[in-house]
Amino acid sequence: MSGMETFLEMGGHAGYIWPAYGIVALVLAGLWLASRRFVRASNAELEDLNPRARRKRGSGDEA
Amino acid sequence: MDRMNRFFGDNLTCFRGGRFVFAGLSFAVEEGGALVLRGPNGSGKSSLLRMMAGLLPPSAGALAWDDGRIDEEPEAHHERFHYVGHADAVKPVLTVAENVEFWARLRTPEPDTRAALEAFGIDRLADVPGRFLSAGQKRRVNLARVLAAPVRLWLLDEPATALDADAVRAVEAAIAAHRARGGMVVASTHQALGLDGGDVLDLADFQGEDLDID
Amino acid sequence: MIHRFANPTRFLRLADRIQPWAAGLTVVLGGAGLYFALFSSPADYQQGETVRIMYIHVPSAWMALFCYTALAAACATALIWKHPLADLAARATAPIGACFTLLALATGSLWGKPMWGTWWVWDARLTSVLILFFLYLGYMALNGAFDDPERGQKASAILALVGFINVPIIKFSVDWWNTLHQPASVIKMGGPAIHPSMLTPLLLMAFAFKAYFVWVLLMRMRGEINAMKIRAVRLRQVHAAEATSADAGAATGEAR
Amino acid sequence: MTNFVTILRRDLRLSFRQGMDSLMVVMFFVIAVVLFPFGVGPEPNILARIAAGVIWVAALLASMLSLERLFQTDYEDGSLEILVLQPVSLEVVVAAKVTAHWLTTGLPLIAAAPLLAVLLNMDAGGFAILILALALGTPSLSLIGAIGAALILGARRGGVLLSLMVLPLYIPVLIFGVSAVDAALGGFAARPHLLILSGLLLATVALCPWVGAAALRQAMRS
Repeated sequence: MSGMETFLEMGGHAGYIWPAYGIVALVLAGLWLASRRFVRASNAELEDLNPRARRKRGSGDEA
Repeated sequence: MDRMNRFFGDNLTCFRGGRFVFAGLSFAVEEGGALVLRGPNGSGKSSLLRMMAGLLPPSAGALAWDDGRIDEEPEAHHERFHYVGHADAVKPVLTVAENVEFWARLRTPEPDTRAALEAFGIDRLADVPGRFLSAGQKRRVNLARVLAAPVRLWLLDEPATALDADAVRAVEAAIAAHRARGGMVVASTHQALGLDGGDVLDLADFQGEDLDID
Repeated sequence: MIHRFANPTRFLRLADRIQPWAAGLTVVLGGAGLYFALFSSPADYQQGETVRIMYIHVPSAWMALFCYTALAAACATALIWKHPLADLAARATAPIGACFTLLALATGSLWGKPMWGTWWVWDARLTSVLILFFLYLGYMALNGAFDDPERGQKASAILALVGFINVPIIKFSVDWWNTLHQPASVIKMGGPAIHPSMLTPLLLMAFAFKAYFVWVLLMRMRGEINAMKIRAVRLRQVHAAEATSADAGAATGEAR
Repeated sequence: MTNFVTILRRDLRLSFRQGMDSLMVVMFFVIAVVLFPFGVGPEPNILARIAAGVIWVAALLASMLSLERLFQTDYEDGSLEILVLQPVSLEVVVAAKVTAHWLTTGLPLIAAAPLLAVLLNMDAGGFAILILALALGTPSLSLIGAIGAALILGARRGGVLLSLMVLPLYIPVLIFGVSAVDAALGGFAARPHLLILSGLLLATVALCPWVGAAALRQAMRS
C-alpha cells in the first residue's frame, strides 16, 4: 500500500481519528462563521439605523 | 366589497352572570352609517360588540345581514367586519410591519401595509420590534391592521384609549374615509370621533331588571 | 467609577489591534499542531494511532474548563463591580465554552470506543463534563429568556457562579473516584509524564485553541456591543416618534 | 391553504426569534434521560433494557411541557380572539399551530433521541426504529396535546391540569412506541407496532383539529 493509504488507514483506527478531527474542524469553523455573521448582521443593522436616525433628526430640526 | 348594505339586530337579550345585562335591544346600521354605543361601564357595550362579532351568542334575538343570520355562516360573516377589542395583539418579537402584514394577509393576498402604517403615523417604526413600543403605539398598530384590509363593517371597542390627540385625529380621518367608501361603523367611545352623523344607542335604556334569585 | 475600558470605543480600538494577531496565531499554531499531531509524532506502543485523538481531546477539555472559569470571572466582575463590558464578555464567552465542551465530549467518546470498547460510560469525569455542558446551555437559555437584557445578565451571572462548584469536581474527579478516565498526566506535581515528542503537538494545539478563543471572543464582543447600540437607537427612535406626535398635539393647542 | 401557510410561517418565525424555547424543550428531554443513570445506577445492561421506555417517557413529557404555551401566549395578548374572528376556519388555525409545535419540538426531540440512546447504552440496531417510531408518534402527541392546550385556556394552574388530562391519552402512543423499539432490539418484526402507531396518527390527524377548534370556540365564548 502506498504511503498515503497507510497514513489514511491510521493503523485500522481511521474510523475514529478522522471523524474526531472532522468534528473539531466542523464545530470550530461553524462557531467562527456564526460569530462572523452575527457581527456582520449587527454592523449592517447599525449602519442602516444611523443614516435614518441622522436624517430623521435632520428633518426634526427643520420642522 | 359586495353590495350588503344593512346589518341589524332585533330584540337582543344578553343574560350573563345571573343578570340581564340588556334585553329587547334592536339596532340597524346602513351603508355609510355609524352607531355610537353610550352608557355607563358594565352596561353591556362590550358584550353587545362581542355579540355583533359572533364571539358571544345572544341569549335571545338574532343578528343578521340582508342575506341572512350571522350564526348560519360564521365564515361569511367574518369576511365582512374587523373587531378591535381592548387587547392590542402586538407580538414583541415581530416588527410593526410584520405584525400588521400577518393580519392583513389572512384577508387579502396583497395587503397595503405601507399606507395603513402611514395613516396612523407609525411608518417610521415599520421595522422596530414590538417590545419597544409604547401602549399608544401598540394601539396604532392594532388599528393599522383594520386599514390594511378593507371590509364593510368596523366594530370598535373604545378605539381611542391610550391614544394622543394626533392619533385620535388619525382614527377620525380613517373612520370618515371608511364611511365615505360606503362602510359602516359601530363603536363604543367617550370621544366624538367624528361620528356625530350617526345615531346613538344608549345601553341604559335597555337595562334588564335583575333576576330575583330567592 | 467608569472603568478605563468601560466605554466601548476604547475597547473596540484595542480589539482591532489584537484580533488580527489572534487570528494569525490560531492559523500558525493550529497548522503546526496539526502537522506534529498527524505526521511527525510516533504512534503509542499500546494504543497505536488512536493516541492522535488526544491532541484535540485534551486541549478541548482544557478550553472547556478555561472558558467556564473565564465566564464565572466575568460574571463576578459584572455582579460585584457593575462593569458593563463584563456582562458582554460573559455573553460572548458562553457559546465558545459550550462548543469546546461539546468537542471534549465528542472526541472523548470517539477515543473511548477503540480504547474502552464503548462510546460512553457513566464515569465521574465524563458525567461532570456533561453537567458542565448543561450549565453552559442553562446560562445561555437564562441569559436570553428576558426581554430586558440586564435582567437576563444578572440572573444568568448568578447561575454561572453557582455552577462554578462543578469545575473543581471535574478537575479532581479522576483523583477522588476510581475512574476509567486516566488521571492528569501533563499538569502534575512531578511535571509532565509524557514523552516530549507527544508533548509538542499537545501544547501547540492547546495554544492554538487559546488563540482561537481570543479571536472569536473579540468578534462576539463586537457583535454584543453592536446589539447594545442597536437597542439604544431603537428605544430612542420610539421615544422620538412619541415625542414628535406629542409636540404636534401640544403645538395645535389641543388638550390631550 | 395559504392561510395555513401564513399562520404556520408566523408561528415558526416567532419560535425562531425566541430560539431559546425549542432549545429548552430539547434540554429538558436530554436532562430527563440523563437523570435515569443516576437513579437506576450506571449498570450498562440495566440501562440498555430500559432505554426505549426512558426515551419515550422523556419525549412525552418534553413535548407536553411546551404544549401549555401553544395557545396561551396568543390568548393572553388578544391574538387568539382576533384569530377566531378571521375568515379562516378554526380547524386550519389549530392544524397550523400544531404543525409549528411539531416542527419546533417534535423534530428536535427526534434528532436528539439517538444521542441519548448512546448514553443509555442502547444497541445501535434499535436506532432506526426508534427514530421511525418517534417520527410517527410525536405528531400525534402534539395533536392530542393541542386539544388539552385549548381546553385549559383561562383555567387556573393550566399546566398541571393539562398534564392530568393529556397524559392518559398519550398511553396508547407510548405503549406502541416503546414496543416497536423493543421488538426491533429483540430481533422481532417492528412492523405491526409501527402500523398501529400510523393508525393512531391518522386518527388524531382527522379528529384533533376539529375537537381543538370546538374547544377554542368554547374558550373564546367567555
